[in-house]
Amino acid sequence: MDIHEYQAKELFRNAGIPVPPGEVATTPEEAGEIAGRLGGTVVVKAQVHAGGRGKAGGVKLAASAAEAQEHASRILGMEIKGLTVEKVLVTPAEDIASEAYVGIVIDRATQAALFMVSPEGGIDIEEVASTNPDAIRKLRVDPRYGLLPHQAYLLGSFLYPDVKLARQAAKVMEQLYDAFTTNHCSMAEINPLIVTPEGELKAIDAKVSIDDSALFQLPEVATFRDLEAEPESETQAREAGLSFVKLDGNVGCCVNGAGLAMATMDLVKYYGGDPANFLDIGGSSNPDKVVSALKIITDDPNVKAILFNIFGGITRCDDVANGIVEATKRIDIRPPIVIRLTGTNEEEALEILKEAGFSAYTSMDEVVEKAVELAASA
Amino acid sequence: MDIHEYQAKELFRNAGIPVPPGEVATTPEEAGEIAGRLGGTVVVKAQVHAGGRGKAGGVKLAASAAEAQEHASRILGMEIKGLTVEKVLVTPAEDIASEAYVGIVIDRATQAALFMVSPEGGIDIEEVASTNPDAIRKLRVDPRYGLLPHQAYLLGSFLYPDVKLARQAAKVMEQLYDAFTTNHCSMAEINPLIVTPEGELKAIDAKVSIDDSALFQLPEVATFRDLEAEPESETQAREAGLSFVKLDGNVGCCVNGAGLAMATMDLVKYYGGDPANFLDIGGSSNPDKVVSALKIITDDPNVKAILFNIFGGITRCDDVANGIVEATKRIDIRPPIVIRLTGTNEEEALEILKEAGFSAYTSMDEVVEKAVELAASA
Amino acid sequence: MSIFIDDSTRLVVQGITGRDGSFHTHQMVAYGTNVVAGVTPGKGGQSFEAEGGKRIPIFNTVEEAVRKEGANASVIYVPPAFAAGAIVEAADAGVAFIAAITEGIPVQDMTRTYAFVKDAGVRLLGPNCPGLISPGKAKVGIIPGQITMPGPVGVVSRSGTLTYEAVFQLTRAGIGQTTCVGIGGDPIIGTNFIDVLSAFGDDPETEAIVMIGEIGGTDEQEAAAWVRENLDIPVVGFIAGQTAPPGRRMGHAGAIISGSAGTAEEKMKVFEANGIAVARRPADIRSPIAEGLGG
Amino acid sequence: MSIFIDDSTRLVVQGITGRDGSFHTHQMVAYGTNVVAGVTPGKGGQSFEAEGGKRIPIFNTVEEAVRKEGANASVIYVPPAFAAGAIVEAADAGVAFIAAITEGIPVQDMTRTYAFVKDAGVRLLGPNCPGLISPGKAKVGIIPGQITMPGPVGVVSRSGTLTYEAVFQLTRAGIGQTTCVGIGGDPIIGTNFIDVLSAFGDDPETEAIVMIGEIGGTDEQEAAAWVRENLDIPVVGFIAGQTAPPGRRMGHAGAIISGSAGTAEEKMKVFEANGIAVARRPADIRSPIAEGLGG
Repeated sequence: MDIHEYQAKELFRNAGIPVPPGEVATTPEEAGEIAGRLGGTVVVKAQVHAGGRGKAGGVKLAASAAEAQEHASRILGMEIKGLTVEKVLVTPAEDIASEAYVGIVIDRATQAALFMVSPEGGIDIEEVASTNPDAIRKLRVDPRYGLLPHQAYLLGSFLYPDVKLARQAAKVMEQLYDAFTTNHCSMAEINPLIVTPEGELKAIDAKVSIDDSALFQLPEVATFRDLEAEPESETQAREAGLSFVKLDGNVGCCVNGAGLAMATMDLVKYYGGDPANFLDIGGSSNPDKVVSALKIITDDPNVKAILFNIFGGITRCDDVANGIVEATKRIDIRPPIVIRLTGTNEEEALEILKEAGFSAYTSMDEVVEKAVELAASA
Repeated sequence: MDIHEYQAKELFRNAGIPVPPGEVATTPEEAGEIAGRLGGTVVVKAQVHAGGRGKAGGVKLAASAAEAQEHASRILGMEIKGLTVEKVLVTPAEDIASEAYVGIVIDRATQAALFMVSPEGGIDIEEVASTNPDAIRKLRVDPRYGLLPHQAYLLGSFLYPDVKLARQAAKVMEQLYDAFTTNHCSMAEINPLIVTPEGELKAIDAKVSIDDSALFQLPEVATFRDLEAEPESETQAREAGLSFVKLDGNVGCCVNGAGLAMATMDLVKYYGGDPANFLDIGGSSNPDKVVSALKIITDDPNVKAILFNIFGGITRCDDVANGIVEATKRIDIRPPIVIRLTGTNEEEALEILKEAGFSAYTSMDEVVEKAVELAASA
Repeated sequence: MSIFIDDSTRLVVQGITGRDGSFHTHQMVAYGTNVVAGVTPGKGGQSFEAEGGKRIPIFNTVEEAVRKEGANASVIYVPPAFAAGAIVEAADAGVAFIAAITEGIPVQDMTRTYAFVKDAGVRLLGPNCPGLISPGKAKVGIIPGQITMPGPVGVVSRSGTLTYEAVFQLTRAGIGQTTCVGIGGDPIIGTNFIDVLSAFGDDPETEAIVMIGEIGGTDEQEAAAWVRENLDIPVVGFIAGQTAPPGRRMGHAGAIISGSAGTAEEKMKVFEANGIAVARRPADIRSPIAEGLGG
Repeated sequence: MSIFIDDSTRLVVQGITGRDGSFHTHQMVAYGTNVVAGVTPGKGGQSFEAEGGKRIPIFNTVEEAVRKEGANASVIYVPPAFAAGAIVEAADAGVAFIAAITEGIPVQDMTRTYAFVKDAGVRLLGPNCPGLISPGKAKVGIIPGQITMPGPVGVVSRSGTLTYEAVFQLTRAGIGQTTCVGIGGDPIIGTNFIDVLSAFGDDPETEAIVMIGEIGGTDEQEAAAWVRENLDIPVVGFIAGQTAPPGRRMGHAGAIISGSAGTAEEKMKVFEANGIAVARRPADIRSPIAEGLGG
């Protein structure tokens, strides 16, 4: 789960990281008031789950409260990479002597948390990695020992030759690692970490992703989810326990298993169609989930055909068949449905579908081809 | 550093371990008052750094405040294994359904904390270990992972076949391990851990030793040191930064290095004498330490001869020589002093001693033989 | 032959009394897997009656299952909040092989758990995986037995049902399997492609390999380079997620294209560069395998 | 030959600017040890002038000392509160050998530190030890060089000054040493008797061994059993603390008789039972060694 900059800064602040003050506004007036309270020059920053906010015009300096309000009125409602800006963060503008990058990710290759730091801050770290890899220092944190003090110092001293700054930075590393573990982050980034002309470190921008699987242990962080930042269909899907990603095509897909769901989408494309979504109904499915899934797919006006691809394992085919039949009773399903079912309790499922007037395929290629054809001719 | 039962119980209580209430009294009247406040039958327990308090008559049940006061008046001032009882703990008597033993030590062989638990509680665990080793379960705690939940449960279930009790006990294991690590214990013991007739676990007795080397990080625990529980000479020695143990012989020993100090004591015995003390002046010695050492040794009326055995390494022989000369100026040293010095700055030292009228040996055997002879003829 | 599990596997089921655990214990017993014990804390002393009347003793701890029933492998169906602890418990109790089926274990819990398992010298498969099956010998996990058949092909996959699809394609084409292994879709897993490929390489009966990857990470790329250096049997690869958008998690916690890394296109390119035949759709797995087997 | 250190040792001194660190750096340089760097956090960029005018660069981190000066061994003189961290830092920076001289490191800090060092595959000597000396080649630590001479005897001891005494006895009798090693007096130490005995056993030039133990623990007992099984050169043993009372810590954190275990009497008995000649006093070490060397 991605969270907003102002939320990430709250987590960082809790861990002791020096973060400038700041407040969130949802109206231009509020933004102006906050700027007035803060005094001096402020920055008005769009809060959206997307990079490149600056280039898109979502980050503006304002010398007065009036100017802040003016900027906010332009930024609020703006679209950045398809996402509408609903909130802005108003925070004091800082004088910057130098900018650095500090980030931690879960690294799959080394099966651990991995620090990446660079004295070249404020820009995209992937770009630095490709153009000037020597400007990045990586450090794997052994989960058995955590971040050790000398390691924090090594990272700090890679950013700043000056011992005093290196020690301050080492402390920030420890605090960031603390925030990273406490909040089960999959990614936590300070970019840039600045040095002020007075020689103080400050985290000016913050980016954090939280491991969805850990949210059950983190009730406060779970409230950070911004329902306005995602399509309503994804919110509904999550609440129904479905794994769903909205796409732009016209073939609605309902599959069990993430790998098979991706392969089904790929096959839709292979046969010249376009998938309308990724949807995994999960392992231990029950008929209610299938009803929810069908409802979400049907709500998408683009969908011209619905394709079920079920390979029963944990998932019982009869559960899915019952769900389909139940859904057709409860909701008005406009597009045609084609079904492929095989595996656990396949016979029972075919019986149920037959009674309800559905037929079913056993080959994945056949059912996908059929769905693409139906969508194209709709 | 050994601490008293009531202090150990305070550490346990802080870690959440169920410990019955109780207060410490230094007078019989106080003990009576506490018993009155607690109500019901109480136990009056001598607080000394020694085992076998029960057998020595230092633990008594009292059915009333008056009886508690009476017991306290007999226990306070009592000698147990050479130690005078200055305090008693007054605590409610508990009904006991069963008794178990739970302990953790730092185990040198496995270089880690080691749990030992036994359903045979209330008695000496060394005895159980020799008579019925199968009644003890040991578990090494990997310092990289700490005590893992399933390990705590394995220990708990070794004590109690009943799952509910085993889970309660597992919690106590985790709390005890927490107390053990937080307070840098070298040993922490609950003996007995009882089950009440109502099925509740309680820690009835507590024994803890703290790692002296960690006291600098533990200011509160450091105040637990009971100066009355150790000879005054040892208190003085500690404050002077000396490592000192009082013994009963008449040859005072002043040595640099613990191993050499022990070997010197052994050699005194070998030549028919008896060492009055173990004393290591430490590595980076300075003349002041030598003065303190000589003062402490001289204060012991048993001492008939004083023996220096210095092998210079970090310790500079001239520092020691200066200390000896300085001491003879500042304090009146009754017994004869014999000196062996060799190693770093030996020549300078011999010069200093010569000027002050001392001569010195270079052989350890010679100096020890001489000291024993002087002590015997005094 | 087979890899990781076979006739000598003595399995303990952690979470045997749960919904999934009990269902799949029946399935595993029915398939012929030697399930010797179950573990559900608090239910020790009870027993689990499998189909056919076999009574499987239930213990409170894995240690007891190992001590009393000689369990040497474990399969884990316990809920995510307790699954990392269950893995550690099994590793500490001395089983040699653990398959963790549970989905949704917090990733940071897995980093510590993986370190523990590695220190203990135990092989962990998963988590968030379907387990594995050595057709005709044993199955551990949830792969449906009826879609498999014994034969010369090793199958390894990051996915669950997509693995079934691939195996189903093989079986329908009359091509059997030595072992089918689902390594799981999480970012931190105990056994990666190379571990399984290496085991297949050491198995004289495995004559060809099907390898099913997906978007996210670089495990497939590293495996491809390893294949080129170390294997001389034919390998066919498939990558799911060719149409997945970047930056979105596609169900599996590990199935996400980060920045420009981990796309299906990139992985397929690396496969081809390292001599792995790329199937564009699941059905295309069959013919290169049949060819590779000299069919 | 020698064990652990020799002419190829490139030493970094951690805590080089402290009282003990600077004193002993002078001594080590004077002895001929190749001290290539010092570390004092915050003093990087400065240098340390050893007697004879040699300038030793000071760094903020051990990593720099390894990277820039090729340090492959470290000796630690930093205060107890920072010493465990210094050990871990050195191990992480990739030196192969660490001698920790510092006394008073909290024991529980050492349990984690020892685990780290072991995971890193690094040899740690100490803490709370005098270090070691390979006469004529190098000394690392605080053993006075002038009391040693090159020769065929390996010396290993839990003590500091008592080691000097033993070495002094040998040297005065004209018996030289391959290496003299003080393993330290703490309960948790990186290198125990068996580690050193094993290294001496592998050293073709070590023809006899002196082993100096003390009360507390069972390290000597285990070493004695190991000697019987693994060594065919003569070993002479001495145990300090024959007159120590039980339950009292005799200076060293590890020198304490717990209950009835770890007495000098017990250890001497086990020595004798395993063919180790027992010296009753330090001076008695000489003749069995001289005999053992066929003198």
